Amino acid sequence: MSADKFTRRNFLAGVGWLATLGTFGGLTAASARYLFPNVLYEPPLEFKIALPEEYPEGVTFVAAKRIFVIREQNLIKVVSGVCTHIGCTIRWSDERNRFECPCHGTMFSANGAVTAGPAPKPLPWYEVSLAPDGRLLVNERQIVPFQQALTV
Amino acid sequence: MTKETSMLLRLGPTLTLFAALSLFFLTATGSSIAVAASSEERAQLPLFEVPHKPESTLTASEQRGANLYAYYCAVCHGKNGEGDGFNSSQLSTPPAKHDDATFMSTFSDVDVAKAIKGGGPALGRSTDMPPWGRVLTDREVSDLVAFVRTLSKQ
Amino acid sequence: MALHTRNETFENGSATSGIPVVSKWLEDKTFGLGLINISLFVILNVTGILLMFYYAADTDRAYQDIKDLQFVITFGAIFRNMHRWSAYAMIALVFLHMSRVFYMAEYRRPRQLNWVIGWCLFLCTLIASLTGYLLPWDQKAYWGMTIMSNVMASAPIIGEKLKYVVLGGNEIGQNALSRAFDLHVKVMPLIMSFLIALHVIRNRTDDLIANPQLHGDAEVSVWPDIICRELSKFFIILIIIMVAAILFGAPLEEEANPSVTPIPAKAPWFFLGLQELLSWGAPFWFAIVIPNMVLLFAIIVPYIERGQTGGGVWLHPSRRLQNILFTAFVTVAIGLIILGAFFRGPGWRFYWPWESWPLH
Amino acid sequence: MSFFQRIFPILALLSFLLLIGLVWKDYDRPYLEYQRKFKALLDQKSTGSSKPVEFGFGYRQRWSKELGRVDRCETCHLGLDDPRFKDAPQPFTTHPVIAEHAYEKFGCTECHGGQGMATTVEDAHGPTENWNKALYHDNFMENSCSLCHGEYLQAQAPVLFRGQTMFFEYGCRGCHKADGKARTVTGPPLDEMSKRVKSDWLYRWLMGPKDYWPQTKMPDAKFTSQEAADVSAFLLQGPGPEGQAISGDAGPGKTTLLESRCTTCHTIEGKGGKTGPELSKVASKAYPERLFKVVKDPHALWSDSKMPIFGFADKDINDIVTFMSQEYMDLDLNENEAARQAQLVASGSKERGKELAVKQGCVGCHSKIEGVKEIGELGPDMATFGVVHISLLDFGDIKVPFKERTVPNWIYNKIKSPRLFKEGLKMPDYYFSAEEATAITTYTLSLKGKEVPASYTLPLGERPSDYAPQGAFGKIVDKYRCLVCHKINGKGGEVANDLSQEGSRVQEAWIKKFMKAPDTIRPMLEERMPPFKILDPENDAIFAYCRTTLVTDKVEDLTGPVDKMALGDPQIIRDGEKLYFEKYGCNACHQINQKGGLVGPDLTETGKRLRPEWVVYYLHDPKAFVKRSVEPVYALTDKEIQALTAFVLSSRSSVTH
Repeated sequence: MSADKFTRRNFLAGVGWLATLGTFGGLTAASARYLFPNVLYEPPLEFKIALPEEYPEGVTFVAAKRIFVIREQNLIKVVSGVCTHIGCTIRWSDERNRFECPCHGTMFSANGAVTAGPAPKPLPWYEVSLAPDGRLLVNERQIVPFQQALTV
Repeated sequence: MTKETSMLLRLGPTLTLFAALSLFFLTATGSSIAVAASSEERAQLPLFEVPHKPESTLTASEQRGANLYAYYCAVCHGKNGEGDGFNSSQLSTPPAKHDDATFMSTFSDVDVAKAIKGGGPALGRSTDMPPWGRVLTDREVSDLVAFVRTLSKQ
Repeated sequence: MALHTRNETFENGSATSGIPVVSKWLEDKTFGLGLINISLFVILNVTGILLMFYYAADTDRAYQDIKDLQFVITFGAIFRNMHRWSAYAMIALVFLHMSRVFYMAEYRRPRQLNWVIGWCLFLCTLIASLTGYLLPWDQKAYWGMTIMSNVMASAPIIGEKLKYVVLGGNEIGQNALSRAFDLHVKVMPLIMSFLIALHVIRNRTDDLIANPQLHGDAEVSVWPDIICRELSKFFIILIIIMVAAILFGAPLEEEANPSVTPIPAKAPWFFLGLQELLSWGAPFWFAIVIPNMVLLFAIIVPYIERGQTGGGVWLHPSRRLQNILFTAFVTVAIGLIILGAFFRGPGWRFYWPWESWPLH
Repeated sequence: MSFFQRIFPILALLSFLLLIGLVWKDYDRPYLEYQRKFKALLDQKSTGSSKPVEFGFGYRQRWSKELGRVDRCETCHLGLDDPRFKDAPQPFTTHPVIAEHAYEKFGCTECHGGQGMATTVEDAHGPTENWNKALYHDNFMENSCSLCHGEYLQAQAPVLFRGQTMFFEYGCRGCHKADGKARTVTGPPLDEMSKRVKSDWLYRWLMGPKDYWPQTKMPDAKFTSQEAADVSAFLLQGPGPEGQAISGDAGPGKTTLLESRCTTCHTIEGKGGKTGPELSKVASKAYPERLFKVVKDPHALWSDSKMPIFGFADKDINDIVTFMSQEYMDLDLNENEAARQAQLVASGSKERGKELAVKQGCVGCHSKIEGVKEIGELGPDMATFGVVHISLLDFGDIKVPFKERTVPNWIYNKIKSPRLFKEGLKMPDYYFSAEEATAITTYTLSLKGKEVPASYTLPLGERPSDYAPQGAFGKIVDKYRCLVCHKINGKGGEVANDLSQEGSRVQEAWIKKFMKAPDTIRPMLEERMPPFKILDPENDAIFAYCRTTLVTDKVEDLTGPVDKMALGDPQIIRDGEKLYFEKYGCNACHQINQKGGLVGPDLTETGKRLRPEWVVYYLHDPKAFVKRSVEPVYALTDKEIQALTAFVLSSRSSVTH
């Protein structure tokens, strides 16, 4: 029974259906890959901000990029200004020495750890380096521990 | 055989009609043919020129040095550093000859820069060479040194 | 167990089968053109939807999106080429499909309505192609649209209003692009899908009305036969479109520039016939009256035709007059397009194809 | 087994193979080749360094929302700001340092042109079917500077600035509108030509202006001989020269002429300035009566002529004109040739001449051609010619490869040889050199009429001042044309020194004596101030104006402290002399009693010439007043300045070296 089953015709038909599957599968895969854009029309995640000298001692908020630049003598650290809860922009209060989120009352310590409120994760610290032309280069793709700082 | 021939027979009228119509098209509109003027090739035509960047052997900084040399130094040291500038005849000590390789090889780049910045006295030479330190920036001085070196290479 | 021949389907009793058919091989071939058009329609829709992910109908962004498809989006260029070439193929093949139906006189009772639906589908294809042509917002699109809208405007009473509605204003601008986009991606596919469905259903039911006992005995197993047949035809057209997409890039001219008119401004190829007609006389008569007359005549042919013989057979001798008339119509149509495409230069003057156009 | 069932598997396989072809066609992009080469270079260059080398394949894009520009040039130009790739081969070399034009803000194509969206070399660089704005050639790069920095970029964009000045000096603006700029009429008026020039000269001039005077700005209209005769006939309608015959004696004429230093503006036997026409052959050009009028009152004949009114007595003018008509003949002009030309002009047709004058557009530069009313601009409007569409430019019968069919190339060739493209073009030929043509092309390309967002505009050029002295001083400046050579408050020529602060600089007695008999102060300059016959009231008016307006507080405030400096004390003068000669070697550039260098001004008469406050102010920082001064800066102490000032002011008598 199985012998005649495996005749040349069935084999060809089988190959045919396999190839059909290959073609349509391939086209679907191509369409899926097509949906992932290769270039983004968004502000880049790695960007240059001003010269180190322009940032005074303490905490400076860079509104355009929603980040905080924190400076202690010659150490510079950059932390995200976006609350990890829902994404509101947090504010720094000097008196209480902490970050406060206006939306749901989350509090972050100076090291970005969550001290109160619904935020699930601490604030991410970004890697800072010096660009060839002397300006600070912030890389939002690279999350670093809060102790790591750039000496200027 | 007859079927094919009869078939052709019957197809004949359709085909002839097709040919007639297309001919009609060509003649009807052919009348408005615009004979494009045939322009004979003009031999003595000056060729279409593509602007090219003038080949200068100097690098960018040497070129900047050359401009500064022409403005500040050539009046005494001469256009190509032969020491025959317009003012050279008036000086008590003749100006240094920058195109003299042996003479120039006795000075390192640092010496030349010092001479430009501090003037003659900086190298213990005559005050006829004024100090340009407060007139030229460091980059301009290094450009000048680079250019002066090229003078003794030709 | 051979399938029934098409003759039995169409003989409807008045067989004058004495006269031999054109040729044995051609006898009742239909080349599956209907099915191929549907597969083209499927390809068009799939690639169209994919293109819509990246295309925004905004006059400042449209051209750049097309360039993005061409340069930076993976498979972007391929899908765009497939979309463009299947659109061209569909226009040509719908035209061939209609000629085949006419030459085999399959428009007779009870299929007259199907013939009318067929013509509406052809018009929808043209409208879809024209609106699709405008979307890349390049020079060809802009000036093609200018010609079309001015032709519409030449209609006496409703002309200006029609142009005003089609462009959404007096100028070809953002409104024109948005309307063309909506027509192209929402209205036309909807109408065409509905009409195609109607067309196919009518096609099947008309066969049964004509010969009630037709399908009685032939149990044709759907699975291997019909699916294989349709899939093969689908593959044929898919292969052609893929080859075209790989070898030839879809044309794209400079960005639309209202201040620079390309010399000469030519409409897309399938409207060149109309543009050629347009150049022969007053736009109203030559670009509106004549084409619409031909259209109406073609639609009502089934209703006014007296002779009922020779159905289901290519160029049946009993229909010599209809064949000659239709051949004339086809020749004129194709001749106008070729004339407009290759023989017309600046100022729409006549130039031989090998002649160089004097630009100034 | 129907036909379709048999071919179905073949079709399916074929479509699968095509699918693979599809994927390969889409994957195999030219930029990957460049990125692989770059990665190899990167690995090789960073073998030593500790940092792991991470290089991601894929597109690089700079997107500027404000400019609405997307530039993907860095997909292949990868080593732009990495110093290690300084001398790597293109496309990986680093970008030359250009002030602070950061790529994120500007992208590349805003200045370089080309197609930013493209990721293949042909599409990005060269002109293609659907993108004809090709990459700007290195020579024309500076045209993009004007987008953000506006005009008059003398220091920042020299080529562009030179093109801009030439565009107006050579009369392009006479025929071509340009971006709302005032029209310039650069040539002299052509009224009463028959009273002015000889017909054979006019014929030779029209046949080739540069043969007569190589530095002329008049272009060559390439007339045939008959056309030149016709135009001359048209221009020379009207009566011959009138006014009393000129008779003076050449001897004194020669001396006054040489004393008047005409070579400051005119060239005589190849030597002298280029401001005025060449004089060695003027006798065979103009009638003596006309020369008399020109020397006596040039402004009556041509209101904005650059020639000053010397104020000679009629007798002197007679002598000069007699000398000129005897000496300055065109020696290599053979008589019968001249006669033939005069005959040709006499027989020329005036109507044809007028037609030609109108067609050729003489009215673009010359006014008052009688019978030809002002037709205004004849050439195409240049306001947005920098971004003209390529299809509007006619390359004529010339076979130009597609790669070179770009707007800059067309403009460059049109300027360099205007009638290159085909027969019957009108634009006259200026015989520009390659540099001149490049400069004007760069300026024409900068006329884009394009607006840049406010945050990008940073005007850098210093607009020319519109200083126009009024009243008595204004009339004197206009009479003697001081602003042709001197610059006052930013307005005027660069030939002589800047008079903006003359009031604080010179003493009254000296300036009044100098104006009457100017002698040499700066030996290095060829140009010398011509000795105008200045009237006393004019002299007083000049000094009064200088003393009240052309002053600077930086000097006036020094009068107090300077009075306290005992400038007459001989001991201080001797210290000054020691500093002058031994310490600072000022004698290398300055002369006292004919001894010393010729670079700087002669210091013998400084005591009578300069005000002490000025010397003190100048010694503090020579660049404060003259930015491009060649004098070195010594940062002298106050004591040294006091000593040097004391010595310089008394130098004539107190020098011992």
